[in-house]
Amino acid sequence: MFVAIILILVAVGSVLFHLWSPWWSTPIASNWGYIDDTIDLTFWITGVVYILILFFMAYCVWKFQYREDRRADYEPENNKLEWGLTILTTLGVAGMLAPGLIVWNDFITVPKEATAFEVVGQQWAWNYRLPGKDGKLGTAATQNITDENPLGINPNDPSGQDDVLIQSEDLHLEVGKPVKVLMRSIDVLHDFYVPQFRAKMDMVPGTITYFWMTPTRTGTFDVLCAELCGVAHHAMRSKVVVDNASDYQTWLAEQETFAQSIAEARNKTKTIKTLASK
Amino acid sequence: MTQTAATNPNQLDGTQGAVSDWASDQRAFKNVPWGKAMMWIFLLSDTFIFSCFLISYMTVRSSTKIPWPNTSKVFGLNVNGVEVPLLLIAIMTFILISSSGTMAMAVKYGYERKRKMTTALLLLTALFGATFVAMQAFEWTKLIHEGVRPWGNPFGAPQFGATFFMITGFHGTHVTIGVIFLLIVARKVWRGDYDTGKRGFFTSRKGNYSIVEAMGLYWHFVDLVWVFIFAFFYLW
Amino acid sequence: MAQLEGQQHPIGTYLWIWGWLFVLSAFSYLVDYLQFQGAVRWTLILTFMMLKAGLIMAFFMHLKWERMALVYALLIPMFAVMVFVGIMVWESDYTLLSRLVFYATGT
Amino acid sequence: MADIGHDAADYAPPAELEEVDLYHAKSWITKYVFSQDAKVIGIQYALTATAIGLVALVLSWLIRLQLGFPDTFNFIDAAGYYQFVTMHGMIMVVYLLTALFLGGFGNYLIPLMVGARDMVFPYVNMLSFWIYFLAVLVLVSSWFLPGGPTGAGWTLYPPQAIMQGTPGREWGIIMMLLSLALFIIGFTMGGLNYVVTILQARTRGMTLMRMPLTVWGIFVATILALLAFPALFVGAIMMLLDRVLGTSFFMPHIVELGEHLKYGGGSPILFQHLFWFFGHPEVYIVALPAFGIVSDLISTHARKNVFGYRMMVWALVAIGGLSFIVWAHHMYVSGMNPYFGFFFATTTLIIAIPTALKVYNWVLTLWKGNIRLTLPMLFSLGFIVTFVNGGITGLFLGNVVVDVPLSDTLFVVAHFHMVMGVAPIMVIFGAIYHWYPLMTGRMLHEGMGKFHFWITFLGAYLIYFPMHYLGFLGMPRRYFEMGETSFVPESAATLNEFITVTALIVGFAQMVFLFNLYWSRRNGIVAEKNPWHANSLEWQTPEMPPGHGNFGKELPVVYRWPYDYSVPGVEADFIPQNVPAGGTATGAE
Ligand code: HEA
Ligand code: HEA
Ligand code: CUA
Ligand SMILES: [Cu+2]
Repeated sequence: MFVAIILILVAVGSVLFHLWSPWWSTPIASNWGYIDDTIDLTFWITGVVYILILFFMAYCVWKFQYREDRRADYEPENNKLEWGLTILTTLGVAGMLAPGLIVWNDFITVPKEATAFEVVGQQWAWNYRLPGKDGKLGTAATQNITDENPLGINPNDPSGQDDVLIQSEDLHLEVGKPVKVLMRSIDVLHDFYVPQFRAKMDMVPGTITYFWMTPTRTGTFDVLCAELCGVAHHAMRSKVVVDNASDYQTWLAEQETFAQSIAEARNKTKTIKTLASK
Repeated sequence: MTQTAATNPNQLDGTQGAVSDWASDQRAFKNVPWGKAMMWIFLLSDTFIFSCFLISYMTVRSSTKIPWPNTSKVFGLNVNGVEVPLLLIAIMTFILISSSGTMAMAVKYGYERKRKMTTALLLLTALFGATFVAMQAFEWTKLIHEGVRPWGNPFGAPQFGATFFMITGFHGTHVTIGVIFLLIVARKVWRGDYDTGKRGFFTSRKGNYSIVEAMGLYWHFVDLVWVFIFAFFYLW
Repeated sequence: MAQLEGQQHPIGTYLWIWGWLFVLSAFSYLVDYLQFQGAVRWTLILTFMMLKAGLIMAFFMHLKWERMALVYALLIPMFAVMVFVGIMVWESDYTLLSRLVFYATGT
Repeated sequence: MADIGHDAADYAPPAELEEVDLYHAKSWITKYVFSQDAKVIGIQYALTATAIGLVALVLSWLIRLQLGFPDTFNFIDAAGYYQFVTMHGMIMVVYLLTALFLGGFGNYLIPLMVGARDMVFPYVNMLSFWIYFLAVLVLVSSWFLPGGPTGAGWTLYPPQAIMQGTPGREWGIIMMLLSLALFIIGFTMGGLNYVVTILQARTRGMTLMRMPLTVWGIFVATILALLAFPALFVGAIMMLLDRVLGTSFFMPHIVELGEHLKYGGGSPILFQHLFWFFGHPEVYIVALPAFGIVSDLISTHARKNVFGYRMMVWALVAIGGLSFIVWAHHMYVSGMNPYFGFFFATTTLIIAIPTALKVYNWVLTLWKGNIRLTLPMLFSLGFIVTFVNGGITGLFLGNVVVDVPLSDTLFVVAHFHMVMGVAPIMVIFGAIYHWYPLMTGRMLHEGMGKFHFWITFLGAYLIYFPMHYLGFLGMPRRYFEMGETSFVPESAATLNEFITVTALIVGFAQMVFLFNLYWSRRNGIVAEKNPWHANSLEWQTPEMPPGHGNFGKELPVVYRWPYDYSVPGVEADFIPQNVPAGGTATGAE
């Protein structure tokens, strides 16, 4: 009796916790509402099964508790029942999997109009690179990294010269515009993760990874690193600001391009050198 | 420890036999002594080890942008001024195959209780094995002289040296261990331990001629792995 | 100790197989010596490899004469290896591609 | 008498085997230390695993203290925290659960349950334990070497694992890799024994389809281990070479803190594939023995046959087979080829079907049973609840697109603790309560056991159920502290405190359990023979605890499956496996 009650309490308590707890997905700010829908669907299907199983157990424990004068049934198997349950489960699985795969197909198919920008991770900071006026990112490689070119942009690639660099500052995006996020790391694995965007992906040194999304809501969101990358993994933060079109353009105009930053860095070393030689 | 299983005259064969064997009691592999069963399962596990090595090699090789060295040149030998590609490796391959042949015959003579013949063949196998290891050592020395290192080499992708030393090293270790055990088994056969049921020094258990067969399985496996290494590492 | 039968086969079989292994090894070697390239090379290498491996397993390791119970137990797990190989072929192509597309120099 | 996948009940073929050539220990040392008796080796494994498991338990308290009360304990810094997490995870999965289930229960139960005198190669079996012991020592030694143990996470992903920014990069990672390699070698020696004993050394009448599910679970798990550990072994060797010799298997060109390293061209993702080709089967390696054992516990204590035995066996085999082709579900967001998502999501969710079948059969075994709420039964019920809960959250993660927001959050942590950190641990406890009388001749104290059960079951549920919701919020795992964010509400901190306090209480309950183990050894009620009225062979030995060689002069002959409970028309509610049909007073029909 007691055990059965506890089992029921576990089931009911879990449901109540789900309904009343203040903790649930952070409000979404991207086009990936489908992901949330798939989660909800999975929740319903599995939740019902979970509750049913717990209630069934509770019933058994209550109804068939040991009595000296009773004997258990002897039923080695029941093929019909087992097959029936198998088929039902298969249907349940298919019901979750099919929508999931359709959304996944969307997730990995980047629309043509998406503009690409790049996130570069390093221990333990975030840098970003936006295509300049030509709308194209220049090539880059970790080998090219120097003090004046910390992102390793290919200095000989003309399309890279006007790329906009944002180092250790907030990234801005324009609301409603699909973006393809290209990700690159110069040292270890990191993971570009903005909870409100739902999407995330690891950044792997030696490869480029990507995902795409459309920000749907203006505001400032936290960027976290979601792949263990050393002692300061938890402190690897940044912010992404989703602007409306005009704010975005103003912000963009203020940013420095690759060519400018190189020139600036050269000037700096030159002055330091001249100062030192004096 | 006994190895005999009564053979059932109306045993089924083929797939049906497999089903009935697995459904039977006492042993799933009829007529297979414990030691041999253990060796087979170990080899299965070892296959996964070598597969993982080869898969890793394939992955690093085909995902690096730096060109892979031309193995046929790197492992070539200069014989009287003529560059013969892969010569050393070819010889090693033939030696290892020869050792497999002698091993197979050793097993046969073992079951026929021809102690002298078995011992001789086992020793011959060990000799081939040792030669193989020696040639491998020669090959390593040669490459090291040419500047090949685990972390880099003058010919191309640094993974070349890394995978080369790792895979051939691991295979060579297997051969070396095999040679040692061949010598031990040869000694036991020579002394007649498997006829008198003398107990092992460490395990204090009796052995018999199926141990020669288990030894043989191991040895053929080492040869088998070489077939794959030869194809994938040297010929690719 | 009870009678021990084990695997016994005529010596001729072993010698034949031995011979074949020599021949096949020579063929594999010739693939390189004659510098076949591309698809031909791969087909030849793999064919000779499989033939050699098959002979060793079937005759030297006695699998031909073992009961199927053992043979299946050994071969079925290889399926997992094949899946792993397949996935990794695909994966390394993908990695290489992304390296070629995005990186200016080296990796 | 129903014929369940076995032949006529009264048929026992002639013996194929001669008696095993037993090794007789001559001294105390060869009897208890360098013992070749599987039962002693099993207990040695269990004790070592428990000891190192306690270290991992203490580490989990430290983790929880930091997460519940950040900025409070200044003896925990970020480096220390990551070391705790890493060692906690690795020890729990490999050195505790794998070793305890396969090395401990496997050694103790396999020969007894299949009716063998010992493992087939006792000497190798002994080596297996000592190599495992060495592996544990090597692992522990990393605490005393410069730099301390590795803090790379139990997944040990390179490049991070071998670089400056990670604690333990001096010696910790080397020791970890060496220890794993040793563990694998040691395990292989034991594993070959378990498999060959089950395949080749069963007693007369013991067909595979008459084996208790415990043996089946351990058997399939051992095969998985023999085939999956190689991938980890290879990965460990290659990483060791990268770290020590400077090869570049997993290392592309890297700029570390402003400096170009000498590596180039390697593939970090390759390691992840190798790791998870091992890692996913590994999680079933710790789950399948639990599945097997719990089936037996439920059946025995509900006095009813396991429902759908045949399906249970096939499900075990199917889960084992499938587990080799789902590994990349741990890598959905790793940057691998994104098209793999379709394949691996499908295979992953397919695994849910045989698993679900097992769950149904467990609860259907309860149906119309005569359920004794003994401690093993209570723990079994606890197992079902937590396993179903954790399995279901696995379905979220397996469905590739749902995994995208949840991966690497506390949701994953909650998933695997529910399904692995609680469920199989429940089974271990149930199994210990069940077999303790066999091992020692005394029962464990019931009151302490009840206390232990309720605190552990309810406590663990209270720890991990709410944790899922922190994951939904988006809190990442492996975070030393959350710090300032705009999306985590204040209340989450309170929840974390609650979890920590509960974890400490649950931890305390384990001490009661350990005390019970110790206390009952001397003071427990003396167990009658076969106290649970079980059918399987381990209870039918002439002596209890079973002596050297397990069985008396002759090995038992098996006439039936182990689940003949409450057979209609038979007075006793159980018929041991070695009772012939109609052969004795309790015989059937
Ligand atoms: C014992 C260990 C164990 C077990 C059994 C499982 C079982 C499962 N696991 Fe879990 N898993 C882990 C241990 C385990 N896992 C660990 C340790 C990690 C993290 C590693 C790390 O990163 O550190 C992990 C991580 C993990 C991930 C990666 C998450 C990420 O990192 O992003 C995924 C993704 O697919 C996953 C899926 C599953 C699935 C689908 C199952 C299935 O097998 C579950 C099947 C069971 C059920 C489904 C319940 C019973 C079914 C019913 C009652 C019927 C109802 C069902 C339907 C209606 C369909 N697991
Ligand atoms: C079987 C595996 C297992 C078990 C039992 C546990 C038990 C516990 N774990 Fe652990 N944990 C892992 C496996 C396990 N864990 C893994 C793989 C990771 C990932 C590591 C990584 O990210 O790299 C992890 C990570 C992990 C984290 C995440 C850290 C982070 O990401 O920042 C946390 C945080 O709360 C945590 C807490 C706990 C707690 C409070 C307990 C317990 O204390 C819960 C309550 C206690 C019990 C249910 C009883 C346990 C009993 C024993 C340990 C046994 C003694 C044995 C005998 C007497 C026979 N664990
Ligand atoms: Cu960067 Cu974690
Ligand atoms: Cu998994």
